[in-house]
Amino acid sequence: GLGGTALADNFPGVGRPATPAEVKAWDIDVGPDFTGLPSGSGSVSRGMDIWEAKCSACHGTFGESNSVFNPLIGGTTAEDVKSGHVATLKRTDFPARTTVMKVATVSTLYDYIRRAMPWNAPKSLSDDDVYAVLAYMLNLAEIVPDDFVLTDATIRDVQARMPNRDGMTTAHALWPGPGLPNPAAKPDTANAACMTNCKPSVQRTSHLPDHALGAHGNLAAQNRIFGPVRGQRTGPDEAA
Amino acid sequence: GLGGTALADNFPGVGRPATPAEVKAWDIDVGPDFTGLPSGSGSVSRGMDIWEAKCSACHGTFGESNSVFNPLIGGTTAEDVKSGHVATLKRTDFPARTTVMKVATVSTLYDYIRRAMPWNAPKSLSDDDVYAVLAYMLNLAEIVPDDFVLTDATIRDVQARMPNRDGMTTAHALWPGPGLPNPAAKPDTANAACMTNCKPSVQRTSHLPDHALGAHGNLAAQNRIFGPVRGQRTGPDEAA
Amino acid sequence: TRGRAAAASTAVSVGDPDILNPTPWGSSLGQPVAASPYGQPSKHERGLARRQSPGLTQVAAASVSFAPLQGLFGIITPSGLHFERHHQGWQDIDPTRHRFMIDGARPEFVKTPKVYTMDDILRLPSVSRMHFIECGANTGMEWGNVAVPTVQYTHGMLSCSEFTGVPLRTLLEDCGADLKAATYVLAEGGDGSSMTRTIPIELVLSGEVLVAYGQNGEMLRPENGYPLRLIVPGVQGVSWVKWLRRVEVGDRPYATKDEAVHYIDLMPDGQHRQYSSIQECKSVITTPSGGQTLVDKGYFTISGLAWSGRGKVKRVDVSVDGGVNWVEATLQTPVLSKCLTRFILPWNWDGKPALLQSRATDETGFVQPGYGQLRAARGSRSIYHNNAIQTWQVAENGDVSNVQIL
Amino acid sequence: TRGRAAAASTAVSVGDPDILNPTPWGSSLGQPVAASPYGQPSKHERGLARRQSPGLTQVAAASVSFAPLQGLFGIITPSGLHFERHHQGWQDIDPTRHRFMIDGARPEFVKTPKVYTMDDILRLPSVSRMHFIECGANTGMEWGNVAVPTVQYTHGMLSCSEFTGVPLRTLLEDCGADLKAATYVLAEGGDGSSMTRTIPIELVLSGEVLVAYGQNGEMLRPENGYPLRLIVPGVQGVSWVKWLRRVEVGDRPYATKDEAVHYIDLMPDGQHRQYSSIQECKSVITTPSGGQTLVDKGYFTISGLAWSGRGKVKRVDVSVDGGVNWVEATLQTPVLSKCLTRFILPWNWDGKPALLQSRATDETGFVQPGYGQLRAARGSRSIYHNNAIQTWQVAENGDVSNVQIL
Ligand code: HEC
Ligand code: HEC
Ligand SMILES: [Ca+2]
Ligand SMILES: [Ca+2]
Ligand SMILES: [Ca+2]
Ligand SMILES: [Ca+2]
Ligand SMILES: [Ca+2]
Ligand SMILES: [Ca+2]
Ligand SMILES: [Co+2]
Ligand SMILES: [Co+2]
Repeated sequence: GLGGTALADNFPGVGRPATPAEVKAWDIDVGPDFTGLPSGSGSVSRGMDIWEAKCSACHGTFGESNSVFNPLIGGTTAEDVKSGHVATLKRTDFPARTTVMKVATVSTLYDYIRRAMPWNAPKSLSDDDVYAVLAYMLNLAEIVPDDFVLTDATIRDVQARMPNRDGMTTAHALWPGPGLPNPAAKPDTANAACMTNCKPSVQRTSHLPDHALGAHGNLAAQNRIFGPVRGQRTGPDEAA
Repeated sequence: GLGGTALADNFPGVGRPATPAEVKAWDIDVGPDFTGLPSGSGSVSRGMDIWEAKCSACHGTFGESNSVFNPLIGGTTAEDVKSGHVATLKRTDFPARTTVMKVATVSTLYDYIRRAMPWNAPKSLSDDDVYAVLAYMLNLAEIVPDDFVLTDATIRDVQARMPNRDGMTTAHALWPGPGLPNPAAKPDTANAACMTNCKPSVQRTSHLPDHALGAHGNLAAQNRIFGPVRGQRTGPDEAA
Repeated sequence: TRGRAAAASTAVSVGDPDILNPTPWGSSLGQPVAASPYGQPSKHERGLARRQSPGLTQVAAASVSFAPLQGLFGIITPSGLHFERHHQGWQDIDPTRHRFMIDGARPEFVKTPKVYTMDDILRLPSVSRMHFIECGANTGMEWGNVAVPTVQYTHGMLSCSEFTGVPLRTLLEDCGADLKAATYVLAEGGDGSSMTRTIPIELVLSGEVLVAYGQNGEMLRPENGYPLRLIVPGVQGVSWVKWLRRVEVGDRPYATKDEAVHYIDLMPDGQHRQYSSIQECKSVITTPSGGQTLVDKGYFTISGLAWSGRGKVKRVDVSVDGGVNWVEATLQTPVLSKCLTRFILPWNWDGKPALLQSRATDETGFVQPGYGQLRAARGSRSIYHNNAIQTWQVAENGDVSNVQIL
Repeated sequence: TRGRAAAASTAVSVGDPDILNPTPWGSSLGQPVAASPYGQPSKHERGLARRQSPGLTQVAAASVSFAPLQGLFGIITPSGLHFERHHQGWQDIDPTRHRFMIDGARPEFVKTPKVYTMDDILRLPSVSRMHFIECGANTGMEWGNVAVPTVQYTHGMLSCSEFTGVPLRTLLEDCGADLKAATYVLAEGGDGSSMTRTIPIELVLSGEVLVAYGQNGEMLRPENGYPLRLIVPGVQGVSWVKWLRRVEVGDRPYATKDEAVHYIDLMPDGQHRQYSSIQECKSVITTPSGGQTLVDKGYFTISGLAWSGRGKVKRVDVSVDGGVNWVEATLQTPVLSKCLTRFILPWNWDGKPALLQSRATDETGFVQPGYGQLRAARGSRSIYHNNAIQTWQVAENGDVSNVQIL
């Protein structure tokens, strides 16, 4: 008959098996249990050289810079290394949150630096480079000593010293599957659809400070020039 | 209470009455029963002057030009003027269809010329200009004599001489309301959703002639450069 | 034409260099946000553009540009690719100076003729709805025989958007229109042509006819009537008056130029059908379609569009043997009234010649006709309202071409 | 600010000059068709553009541009105004060199790891669906107090499109994935950041997760992942991996940088919620909204957007008195799952101060919380997943501003 069948349950001609070399080239993820971690090693001192050549311009000499991205290092203590909880995260008077204050899994840093850093030349580091520069960062954060050599073996010990290693919870309702430990059964907020006289009075707790009105440019130029409303004039016209 | 009501059934503050002068300025439509026709007049001879100054460049000296738009005049006969049907519209060997062959209502031409012609200077003609130039066109089409003066009175006589005045039917199912005379109850085609062995054989009646393949440029450049298909190369690349 | 050898061949023993080696995009820093405050398609998509059909019209300001249906997905037409049909060119009207007027053919039809600014119109209660718009002349070049190579030119006077606007009925009521006495309204544009078309009051009363300003989330594009156009669902595009400036309430059809000289359908007996307006149920396969070449044998997904001016699409059948046998296609959701519906069907192409067709049925039970049926009823000189079943012929080399089958 | 005197006043005794005198657009010939083969908005719409929030990020290639919700209609976001969030800039990838790979964390998870070209992906069975996408950090600047002036900056990391793509499930089955053993998949981008996120297998099995190429009828825009992105309906935008190059089937979450350092929600006890992903039910009034001034007293249409990552929006209530009394708003159709829903409500503004709020309820019965309720559960330092009721205060002079109410 003419031209084939109008139904099919597989896909002849579409896609092809990946070669082992291809899978190896792209499967670079490293999990919290270190699945996918390449073998290799790097010392703090070699890491310092790499850091200063390739990282410090953006992240600062001590990983403290806030000019290109949020600080990577700072805000953790020797006590945190022991407890596995970063204490300052409880403090409302300490708004800064560095990377090392938050990250619970050292694998995350290895994985991410390897795939994405340096920002302007991602995937340019060798596996050993990543070990070295991560060793240096861990040293900056006072998680490992100056003479430390990070390897696919020693990294497991580092995990046991990550300052915020016990800082994560999955006890919430915002995961769209049952797969996590501690799945919460229910959303943590529960409003009611009250329709009349829902509260005795209206409490206005916050409004835009006057000084912030012009911080987003001239709002008149960010609205349509006709319709039910106009944008408020909050600054000079933008350049065309 | 605060700020108004959250329901309303009229629209305070929205819109305003139109003034009589405004309605007059914009209500320029002229209907088949001549509702809206302004008073005025124009002779064939004055119409010729206007035509030659403002129309013939695009439509040709005799309204026959096909270079800017389809011919306006031609293809009608004295017999059509009597019968009210343009005979050539029945002929499959006469593909050309001029404006005057089709139009049933002279009001249409008055209305349209007034609102839209000359094409590059619409609404620039006076009402009398429109009478005059329409008189000239009717004369070109041999509907009115050389000494005719078209007025809001004589236009009614012209209607009775329009070559295709009885050439329209509303007996079809493509009007989305019951309002027309002769509403057809049912669509005029009725296919059946046959699923198997629906016909003994396939009759291919037409395919794209080879010479037409390149008439629409290089189809390769009119399709996406990836996906299940490519465009066929049917001509040189277009300029970028 | 180059045939199916066009398919990229990437299977190599060690691996594909675009996997084994770093890619430029994987090993560099990209562009910042808001590099384009109003973004554009990829530079690799340049082929998909609105185009004219050479020879169709004499001048480009009274002409048509066709939407590239051969490369579109889903049902929404990107506004930048929406088909165009202008009679006197398009204008980018100053919205602060645009006015909309409602009046009556006779004083008794409208108690208070009114003028609305764009400020006013945007304050009124609005609705947002998705609808197709098709020019009555779509597929018009094909009434007699195959004339054009691709679906862009056969069916590209078709687009579909989410429109936002005020029901015309709301505005008429605001002016105190006598909706019992009224039988028709006239819609008029504010451009050079001041396009006028007669609309039956029943459509207005249904609430479906909108005085619209929004299209796909933003304002109408200038080419589509900015700042105001009439939306007349199910009815041919010419009635969706662009740059809308006025609606008049009346009690007889107006026989305007575009309903007395054009958009009239010539029948074999020499009579013209006047006020033909509804776009009857129709469909077309867009992938694969004319002028394309399949990259290879094997699995493909046939994909296309179906629509009806009378309501929802109920089903679409697809044939790969020129209409002898049919298989029901899968419809994408949502299936909306007077809106495009996307259908797909798996197809395993064995490399033999094939004849692809689609046939839509709407909720009224109306089944899209074949060319034989359509011509039996209306001849072949009608120009407008060609909703016949389209056939794409697939040759052994994978080339797809436009053919007609009875 | 200039207050409500801004309204155009056109009522004069004889008439409006823009009606009495010929308009430029009504008395001239316009532009030809295809003057823009890919069209643009009117020049009068320039104000509606994607913009950054000054001070939010340090560099524009790891930043956000916000969609101008204050001027949009309906539910479709024009692709040119779709919000942007890039971590390492955007790339315009050569689609003929782009590859998509599926493999397993362990060999037993995927029988045949495969590579697909874009030719391959576009041949497979596709679906088209409309969904919202919201960044998990949307409204993040407002957790503690009012910080930004307009809805573009409070809620503009939100967009909605018709997406077309292949269900990821179809592709996993094509590779012989063990969908019983698998519990998670990892999605990975092909840009410099090679963004990775863990997706629960349940969502994949539901058929909702798409490997998409189409957005609003055309290909994805480069800023949105051209030529391939993952669609994860109901889940925060970071999981909708752009420039998608690989999916790995596994059995444990991956704790990638953007699920171990960012997109984690800091609770008052110092613990972070990890793998928080669903965008809970939320709504916002877009007209009128912060930084705008009403043109006058009188009739207005309050209009806004509602959505839920758990399904359909069931109803939206609106208050004009700061939440003491509420009225049910009208929802526009279609109301689709995990899609924006437009609501409107008539409002007669008497010129007195008002406090406008909207409160959405989804099909699970979940009611959008107020700031008091949200902070009671999560404190005010969470950054992510702020779905509190938004308040716009209307002053006597018509100025609208951003305030917070418990
Ligand atoms: C040209 C600037 C630049 C250079 C050089 C650079 N980085 Fe970064 N780095 C960034 C930016 C910007 C980000 C945030 C990216 C994002 O938003 O996802 C970042 C993120 C990081 C992060 C994740 C922090 C977090 O909290 O998400 C780590 C770790 C990091 N960089 C390490 C390094 C290392 C190690 C090097 C050198 C080998 C390096 N960076 C070089 C700019 C830079
Ligand atoms: C610059 C070119 C140009 C000039 C000058 C011009 N026309 Fe036209 N005319 C056109 C075009 C183009 C159309 C078709 C417009 C459309 O597609 O709606 C047209 C349409 C018409 C039609 C309708 C024909 C039909 O079948 O739709 C009439 C009648 C007409 N012109 C009369 C006139 C008269 C009378 C004048 C002079 C007063 C005039 N034209 C001047 C270009 C021109
Ligand atoms: Ca192949
Ligand atoms: Ca040290
Ligand atoms: Ca007013
Ligand atoms: Ca004569
Ligand atoms: Ca009138
Ligand atoms: Ca892996
Ligand atoms: Co048309
Ligand atoms: Co985000």
